Formats: sequence, structure tokens, C-alpha cells
Amino acid sequence: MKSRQTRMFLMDLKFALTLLRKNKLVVSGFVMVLFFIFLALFGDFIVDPNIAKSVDYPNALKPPSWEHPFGTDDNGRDIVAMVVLAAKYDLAIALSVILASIGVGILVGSVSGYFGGIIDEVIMRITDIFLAFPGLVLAMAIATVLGRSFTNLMLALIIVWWSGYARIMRGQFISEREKPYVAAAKILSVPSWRIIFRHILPNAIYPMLVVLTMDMGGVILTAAGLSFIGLGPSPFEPEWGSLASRGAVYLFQAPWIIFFPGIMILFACLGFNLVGDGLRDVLDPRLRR
Amino acid sequence: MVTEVVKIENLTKHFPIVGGILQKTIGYVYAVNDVTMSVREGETHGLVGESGSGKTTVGRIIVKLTNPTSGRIIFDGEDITRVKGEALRNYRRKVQMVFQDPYASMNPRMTVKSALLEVMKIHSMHKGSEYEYATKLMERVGMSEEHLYRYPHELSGGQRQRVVIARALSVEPKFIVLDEPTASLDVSVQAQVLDLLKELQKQYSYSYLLITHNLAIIKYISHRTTVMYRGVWVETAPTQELFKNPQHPYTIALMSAVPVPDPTLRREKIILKGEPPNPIEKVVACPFQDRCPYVMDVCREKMPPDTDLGSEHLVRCWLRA
Amino acid sequence: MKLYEYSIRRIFLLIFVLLGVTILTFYLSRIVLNPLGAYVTERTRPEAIPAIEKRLGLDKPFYIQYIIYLQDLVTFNWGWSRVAHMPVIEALFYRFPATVELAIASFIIIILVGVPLGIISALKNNSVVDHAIRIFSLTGISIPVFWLALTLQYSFSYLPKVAGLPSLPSNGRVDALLYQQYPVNRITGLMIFDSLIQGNFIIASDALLHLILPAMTLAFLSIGAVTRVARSSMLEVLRQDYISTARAYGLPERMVIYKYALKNAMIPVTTLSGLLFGGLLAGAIITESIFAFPGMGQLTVFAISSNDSYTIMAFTVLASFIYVLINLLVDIVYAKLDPRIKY
Amino acid sequence: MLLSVRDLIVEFYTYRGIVHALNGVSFDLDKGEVLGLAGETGSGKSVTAFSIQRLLPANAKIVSGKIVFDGVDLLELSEEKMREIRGQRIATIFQDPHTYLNPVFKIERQFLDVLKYNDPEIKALENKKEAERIAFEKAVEMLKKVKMPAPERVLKMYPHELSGGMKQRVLLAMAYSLTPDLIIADEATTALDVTIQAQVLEIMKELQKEKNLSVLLITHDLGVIAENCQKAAIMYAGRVVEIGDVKKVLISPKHPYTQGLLKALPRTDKEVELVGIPGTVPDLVNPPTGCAFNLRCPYAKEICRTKVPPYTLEEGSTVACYLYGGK
Repeated sequence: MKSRQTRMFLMDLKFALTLLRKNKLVVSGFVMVLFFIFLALFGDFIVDPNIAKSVDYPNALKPPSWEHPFGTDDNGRDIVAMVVLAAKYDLAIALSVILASIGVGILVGSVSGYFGGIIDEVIMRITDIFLAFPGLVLAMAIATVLGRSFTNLMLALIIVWWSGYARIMRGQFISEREKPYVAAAKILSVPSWRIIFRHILPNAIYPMLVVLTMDMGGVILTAAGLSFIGLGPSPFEPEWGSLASRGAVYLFQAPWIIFFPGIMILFACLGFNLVGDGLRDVLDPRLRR
Repeated sequence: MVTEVVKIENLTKHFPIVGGILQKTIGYVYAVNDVTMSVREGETHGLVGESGSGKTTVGRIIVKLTNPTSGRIIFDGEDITRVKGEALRNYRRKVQMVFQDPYASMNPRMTVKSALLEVMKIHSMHKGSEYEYATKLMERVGMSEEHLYRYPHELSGGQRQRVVIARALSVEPKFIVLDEPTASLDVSVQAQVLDLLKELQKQYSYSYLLITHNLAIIKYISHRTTVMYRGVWVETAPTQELFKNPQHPYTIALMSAVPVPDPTLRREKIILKGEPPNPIEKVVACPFQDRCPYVMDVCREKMPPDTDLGSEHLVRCWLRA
Repeated sequence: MKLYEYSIRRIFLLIFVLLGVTILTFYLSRIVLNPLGAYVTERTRPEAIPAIEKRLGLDKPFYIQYIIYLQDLVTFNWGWSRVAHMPVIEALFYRFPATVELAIASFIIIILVGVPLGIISALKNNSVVDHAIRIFSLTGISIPVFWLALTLQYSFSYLPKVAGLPSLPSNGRVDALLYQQYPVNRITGLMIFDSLIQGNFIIASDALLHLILPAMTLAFLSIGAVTRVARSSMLEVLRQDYISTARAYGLPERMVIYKYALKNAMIPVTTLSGLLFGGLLAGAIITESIFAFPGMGQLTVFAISSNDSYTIMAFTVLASFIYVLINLLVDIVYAKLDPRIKY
Repeated sequence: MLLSVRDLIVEFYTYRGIVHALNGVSFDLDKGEVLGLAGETGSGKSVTAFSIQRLLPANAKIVSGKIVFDGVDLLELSEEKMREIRGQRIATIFQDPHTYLNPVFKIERQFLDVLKYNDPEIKALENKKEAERIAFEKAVEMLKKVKMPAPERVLKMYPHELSGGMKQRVLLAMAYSLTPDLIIADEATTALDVTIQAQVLEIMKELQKEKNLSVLLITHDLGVIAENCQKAAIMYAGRVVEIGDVKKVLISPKHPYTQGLLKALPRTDKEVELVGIPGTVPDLVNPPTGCAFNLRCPYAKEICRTKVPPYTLEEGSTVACYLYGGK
């Protein structure tokens, strides 16, 4: 069975690759994402992580040069080094927010959508409350209340993010639960939890992959935005948004401080968005026929 | 003495329509109205009707995918209308259903093997020899061991329906509801599947409830037939008798409307006027009144009584009452 | 169900949502935050604290506190804004028109650019033009707001100014000196509208110039979303059977696309645009603060930097109320647009 | 000869590869004749219809062949000329009435637009209001012709407010209002209930007789063909394998596939023993060489596996099979 599944997976992969190969945009997206992940994983080995905590005032606000290709910031830290060191924080935020949110979303949405009735009504009214806030505003309020730190930023984003997924997952479950394969499973006495997680979930989650990929970028952007208005982590956990935020003050003297972290955010997000966009084509069942 | 495997009595199903500001029930879809029928051991009972006749709902009620508003379902002499839990599990080992669209009734992300083994595991059957049993099932429906490793999309339409049948058989049921089992198949494949069903019945004496809109299939495979219109049964008889001697005006019109692939046959067709009535209106008198060429005053006032014409032929029509 | 019944039901449900919203903000502001924060400073004598607590009702049980909180909300007694030096409600309402003006300006750009781009992209599916538009819109949704705002500010305001070229204003709503010279009476608070009806074209045009950069910033971020939805729904509609019908019955291609397909394709676009507008109205926090645009968002950023929790929470409540109301409107419009919709 | 299709080859480009949907389809249709085109899923009957109307999706290509309609090869026409043909000379009635009407426009709008662009009388009118009024009257008249109850009210409705049978009548009325020479009915009654199907077929028959129209009736239901057509063509894997007088084709079928199809068909008019055709329809991405039916044919010979059989005339039917024609 395993080998069969592997073969099936390889066939899928081959199909996906042929599709993706035809689309140069997606390939470039993949490259951007891989580069981002590479920086996040190996950043600490590429540059000395102590740079983040160092202060070198004589070298502060130096424009790009051979020695400092992206210039230096107000503490005299090399921007290249800072940008590289920051990658891991952004990847950590994006991954943990997306995974935690989709986890909650699946749990809430599946129960709500599968069972319906009163449970659904109650859960969805609660979800509606969270959806009633514009995302950034709620995150801002929560982050203010929780106080400035890396974990609090993540927490605030998870609280904002899960409700959207819960609603989508519920919709997916409602449409899937009406399909004959679910009825067939019921008649064969497959227990509810097994129907939810083994039968419906794999089918319901597949279309979500596009949203999840693209939202990786969305989380990075929102986190950066919150950092920028002063709700981000401390300067010693140099997330891209907070790096940029320090640069805003020196916009006219040292525009490079904000320029390069911003570019990094742009490319990481663009990467995820390109991949997600390509994934949409790959997952489109119409193209398979 | 023939034994009745399944008997339904005065089965009624009204789906509520919610609406209004407070989302209260503002009406009902009267899907099934007072249906009584039975399926005997080793017999195929055809349930025929057009869309909206309530035939599929009857099938779904029997396998307990939905609960009836009123009426009783009796299986092997036991009232199972309200069974739950363990009793329901036991019931569902004896009763199975095959759906119209085989592709949609299989989980697209499960191989045939895992689908079959899952069932055995849940019912703790054939411990230790699940795989052998799965192979045997596949052979029983005319497929081979290698197909066990396929995903639904790697099978043809006919093969999928065979797999779905094999899965239904895996719990060794006595009774199977077949809901338009060949409607999504091409003619050449349909014949294979119909013959498979016939063959299986001969060997293992399964009882079938065959739900279909296709009179030709009914004629080919079913022993007795009930005709439904707008949630009401209008005529029931042994199939041969029904085709020889249809009594209800609707049955007659239906039979005449079916196109026959014989260009030499010249028949006068009965073209019914109008369309089936709206299912949100309660059925109080004959449901066929608006389209019936022979409609009388009494048809608009009262439900026609069940008239026994002898040799198990029953009809509900004021003309025959 | 009739449309009006649906609307009433939605408003009915809205009350529950709004109650939920207030519970959440109450929880955040009273329980997690220290509600005394705004009233107690280092110079407050410790023995005076119980009196303040009593005055604020903090000695009562939570549910009573919540009822007081609700009462205060309904009577617009939203507390004192430390950053604005006036009651929060006054500060927010004073600044709301600026936010509205910015929202309208950027919304117009979003629709005028986003929808046509999406349709062109769909009609020229898989061509070079399509790919270019795709990159453009994906870039739009990938770009950090602050970065875009600052880059625009740097390149259209700062650089030209340094080089002695004509430049766009990047600070505030109107030139303060000019405004002193040609004052405008505040009627609606929408500066361009007010100055126009008072015949003050100098201020109107200056205010318009001040809108360009912030509106472009906001627009660029959302054009991508509109373009993508317009593109995909147009593609989806063009695949539908009824388009074949229109063609098979000899309707000209232009009519098939611009009349028959477009109306169907615009339904999801309308929904999205409504939501975007709701988001814009609820405050463009970062953009306003960078361009020193005196709307609600800017006030909020001030409040964050000086820990003014009353202002932040008041803004949160107001923003979500606006957002929810716009959502409701969008749903009703949607139901009106699509005759198939079942409520 | 009104319509003459010759050696039509159509391919679809998909990610799975090239689908050889039509592999040399040929048939003729006379004025006033009703030709039934039958076949199973994937036999290419609908693709044939869409090719004649030149409405194939973007990933399809007509590789070669001729579609001569009233002396003109449709494949050579400009898009604008083709549009006129579609509007005024060839009308199509599609399978699923639920999806073939635009859901967000009232029936009135859709019907009147069709008339305004195609009806020469209405097109000639300068006054827009007047044109609109006359078009409305004409629409009502056509709806009456298809026995639609309360046509004025129906025109003011949205498609979703009508039943399937009613929608199909609206489409019929629209099609016939164009006074075409040829009607292509692509599984026009398949989605309908039998009693409704009988109504619609009856209306189609009446209109056909009244105007002496030519009809290409595409269906998988041999019963519908037997009762409505003079000629029948059986398609398999993108080719017409047998064509001839409907009595000949259905009573004494020549091609093994036609024979198999009839033996597999359960029927209401007599007792039969069904015999299914073994195997399945070939995958048109990798069609078999030679006769496409050779893998399922009980009479398959060596030559069937290598060369595509030519057409031979056998007792009045044209058959593509090596069993006939001497060799």
C-alpha cells in the first residue's frame, strides 16, 4: 500500500512539476521561497548572530559600500547581516501563525460544519464576532493589551487569523458532508470522528493549500505592519518589520535602512503568492481531465 | 409463505423549510406521503418515479440516513424506525446502499483496498484474513486483486460501480438499496452491472430495493414494482402484471412516454400536459389530478383508496375504486 | 424569504455580533489592561486609588461593570483621550471625515484600475499582458504598506524637492499656511467637498494634491486583490454554458462579454470591493500615520506610542462597528444582485 | 444537401496529452431530414455539434475536414459571417436547461437580445422602443408556440424560477424564433423526466414538420432516435461507424458495435436477455490502432488491429467494418 501511495504521490508530483515548469512565474516564486527558508535556517551560520546585539556608533548610518553592501543602521550594525538574521523570526511567525490558525480552524470548522444544528449556530456566532473586526485593528488591540514581545505578536495574529479559516473549513465540510461518499461511510458505520478526519478532511483541506500558502505572505506583512507601528518585538529580536520601523526615522538621511528590509519582505511575500497562485492551477481539477 | 425482509408502513417524510426573520419553519417539502410497501427475501422490488417523486428519500429512510416524520420501518420482523447506537450498527450490517454516482460515493483519496479494509476493521470481521476476504470480494464482482491498489480515478465508471457494490457486500448484508445504480453508466456497461446484480442475487439471495426512473431496467430486473408520484405510491404489482395491465393513468402515461428503440413500432403516445405539482403543497387528494386526462370531481377532494385488483396488484385511483 | 426579511434578520444577528464585540473589547480593556492606567500617575496618592476605583465602578462585579461599559458606549461616554486632550468620542468623530475622504479617494482608484485590469487579464488569458498584470497584482498584495508609503514619499516628495523640481505634498491634509489664508468652514468635515461648495478652489485643489500619495498607497495594496478576483470570476463565467448559448444564438462577441459575462463576473467583485471599502473606512492606520494624515488611524498610532488604552479600545470598537455595518450592506447588495441567492 | 460533414478531425490539448476527440467524422443531412446521432460518452457526438457551430473551447482545434452548410464551408468563414449563420441559420438546443440560461438576466432580456440581433424585421427598425415592443410580441408568440403557459409572465422571470421543462421550452422558443434551416439538438431532452421529454419532443416534431426543418438530433437514447428520426448514425470513439435509414440501423444493425449496443439495451417493449459489451471505451489520448472497436469486438481480425476500416455500403447502410465489402 505504501509503495502504491508513494507512486501515486510521485505521479502527482510529476504532474505538478510539468504544470509548474510551464509557468516561469511559479518557478521564480519557488526560488524566492526557498531562498527565504534557506536564510531562516542557516542565517545564524552565515553571519555572526552577535551582530544583532552589538553597537558600533562610529559606523552608524553608513551608506552602502563594499564593506557594507546595504549600509549600516543607527547602531552601526551591518544591514546585510541584520536582514539575514531577521529571516528566521519572520519564518517562525508565518509558520506558527498559519499552522496554529489552521489547526484551530479545522477543529472549529469541522465540528461546526459536520454536526450542524445548535453546535454550529453557537460556534459560528462566536466566529462572527472575531470576523467583525478588521484584521489589523484587532491584532493591534490585542498586541497593545498583551504587551510588546515576539510571542505576544504571534498570539495576537493567531487570535485574528483562525476565524477566517474556521469559516472556510465549515463551508468545505458542509459541502463535503452532502456527498455520497460520506453517506456511504455512514451506512458502513464508520464512526463520526473517522469520517471527519479520515474521509472529509483530506478532501476539504486540499483546496485550502492555495489560501494557506498565500497567507504565509499575509502574516509576514501584517506582522511587519504591527512592528512598524511599535507593537513588534524588541530590537534584539530583529524581525524585518521592526528593522524597517527603526529606519523610518532616518528615512531622509539613511533611506537604505528601510529599503532593504522592505525589499526582503516584498520578495518573501511575492514568493509565497506566486507559488500559491501556481498551486491554484495545479489543484484545479478541470485541468486534470 | 414468503418472508418479508423489509416492510415500511405509512412512511412519511416532510422536510421543513425554514425562513423568515426568526428562521422558523414556514412550510414543508412534502417529499414522501404515506408510503407502504415491502421487499421479500431474494426479491428485487422496483421503485419507479420521476424526479421529485420521493423515491430516493424512501431509500435513504430505509438505510437510516434520514429519519421519517412518521411511519414505521420493519426489518426481519423488528421495528427499527428509531434504533440508535449499537443496534443501528447491527442493522447496518444487514442493510446496505449503492448510490447513483460511483465516483462521488468513493473517497477520492482512498485506494480500493483501504476502503474495503476499513469496513472490515470497523465491524471487526475476518480478523487476520482481511486481505484474502477483500480479494474474494473483488473476484465476486468480476474484478481482480490488482484493482485493490487503485484509486477511484484510476478505474472506469463500470469498475467503480463494481467496487462500490463489493464494498456494500463486504458486511454481508441481506438487503441492499440500489439508488439508480446504473444511471451514470453507458448502456454497454450498464448491462454488465445489471447482470452482475442479478447473478449475485441468484447466488446469495440478496433482496434489492431498486430505485430508478428507467422503466426498462425495472422490467429487466425487478420482480415487483411500485410506482410513485409526488411522494405517493399510486400503483404496485408484480412487474410482469404491471407491464401487461397497467391501471393507474400515470403508470399508463409513463409507459407510453418511454421511447422504444424499435422504429417499426407505431404507437399513439399519451402526452401528459403540465408538470408535476410543487412539493411544498400538502397532498390531500389525488396528486395526479392536474395532469390526469380522466380527472373527476372526487379526485380533487379525496385521496383515492387502496384498491386491490387481485394477484397482488394494488392501485390508488378513483377510476378503479 | 423576501429581501427585506433577510435584511431584518441580518440586522437582528448583527446585534449579537456587536454585543460579542463589546464583550471582547470589555475583556481586553478592563480585565487584561489596567483600567486605572489613564487616571493614575506616579503622583497619585495610594490612598486615593480606591476612590478612583469606586468612581469608575471597578469595585462592582464584572457583569455590572460590563453593563456600565455598555451604557457608556451607548451614551457616547467613551472616556478621555490622553493623546487628543479631549473626550475620545469627540476626537474620533472630528477625525472620521478625513478617513472617509481618504477611503473614497483610494476606493475610486482601486475600482477604476483594478476591474479593467482583471478583465483584460481574463480576456487575454495566458498572454504576456496577462502575466504582466498577474505580476503587478501579486506585487501589490506582497508589498509592505509602510515600505510603499515611505518609498512613494521619498521619491515623489523628498527627492524632487531636493532636486528643486515640483513635488507632491506628503504631509497632512492641506497646506497649513494656505489654509490660514483661505479658511474653509467645516460643514461635513470632508475638506474637498466643503471647500468646493464654498467655492474655495484653492484649498480644494491643495487638498486633492495631499490626497494623491496616501490614496495611491492604499490603492496599490488593494488593486491586486480586485484584479485577481475580477480575472478569475471572468474566466469562470466565460467557461459557463450560458455563454455558449449567447454565442450559439448569434449575439455579437462584444455583447456576450461586456453585457452577459460582465454582469455575472461583477457579483464577486462587488462583494470584495464592499469589504475593501469597509476595511478602508475602518482606518488606514499605517498609511495615515506615515503621511501625517489627520484621520482616526493616525490618532490610534499616537495612542499606541503613548499607551493611551481608552483611545485604542474606542477606535477598535468604532472600527469594528463600521466594518460590520459595511459587511451587512455588502451582503444585502449581493442578495439583490444575484437573483438565485437563497437566504 | 443542406449539411455535409467530411473527414472532420478535432483534437483537444490537455495536460494529459492530445485527446483525439474526432477522427474523421463524415455524414450528410438533407433538407427536411431528421438525423439521429447516437453514441456513448466520449464518442464525440457533442464535439461534432460544437464543431458545426464553431463553438469549441479554446483548447480544441479542428485539424482538418470540411463542414459544408448550404454550399459554404463553415470552417472557411470569418467570425462575423459565422455569427450570422449561428444566429440566423443554425440553432442549437443544449443538454442542460439549468446551465444554458444566464442566471442574472430575466428571460425577457435574453430572448429580446437574441431577436434584436438576428431577426431581420426587428433589426431593420430604427426606433429602439418600437423594436423592443415588436420583439416582445414575437417572443410571446414563440413561447405560445412551444405551449408555454402564461408566456408574458414567464418573460418577466429569472431562469431559476422556472422548472427544467419550462427552461428547455424557453430555449426551444429562442432557437425556433430565429427561423433557422438547421436545428442541432444536443441531448436536448436528456436532463428531463420522461413525461416532460415526451412533451418537448412532441413540440420539436410539430415545429420541424411546420417549417420542414432539418434536425441533427444528438442523443445516447436509441429509443429517442427510433421515434423521431429518419436516419441514424452511430458514433464510436470519434467516428461514425454506421449510418443509414433508421429502420435498417436499428432493426438489422451491421456494425458489431451497433449490434452490441442493441443487445445491451434493456427495453420495455419486449423481454430480452441483456449482453453487455466487454471492456470499456478506449482512452482517446492513446486510441488503439486500426478500428477503435477492435479490442471489444467479437469478430476482430488481424487487419482490424492495423488499419482503419473504410466505409462500405451494405444493404442500404454505410458501415465502417471489415466484415463487409468483400475484403
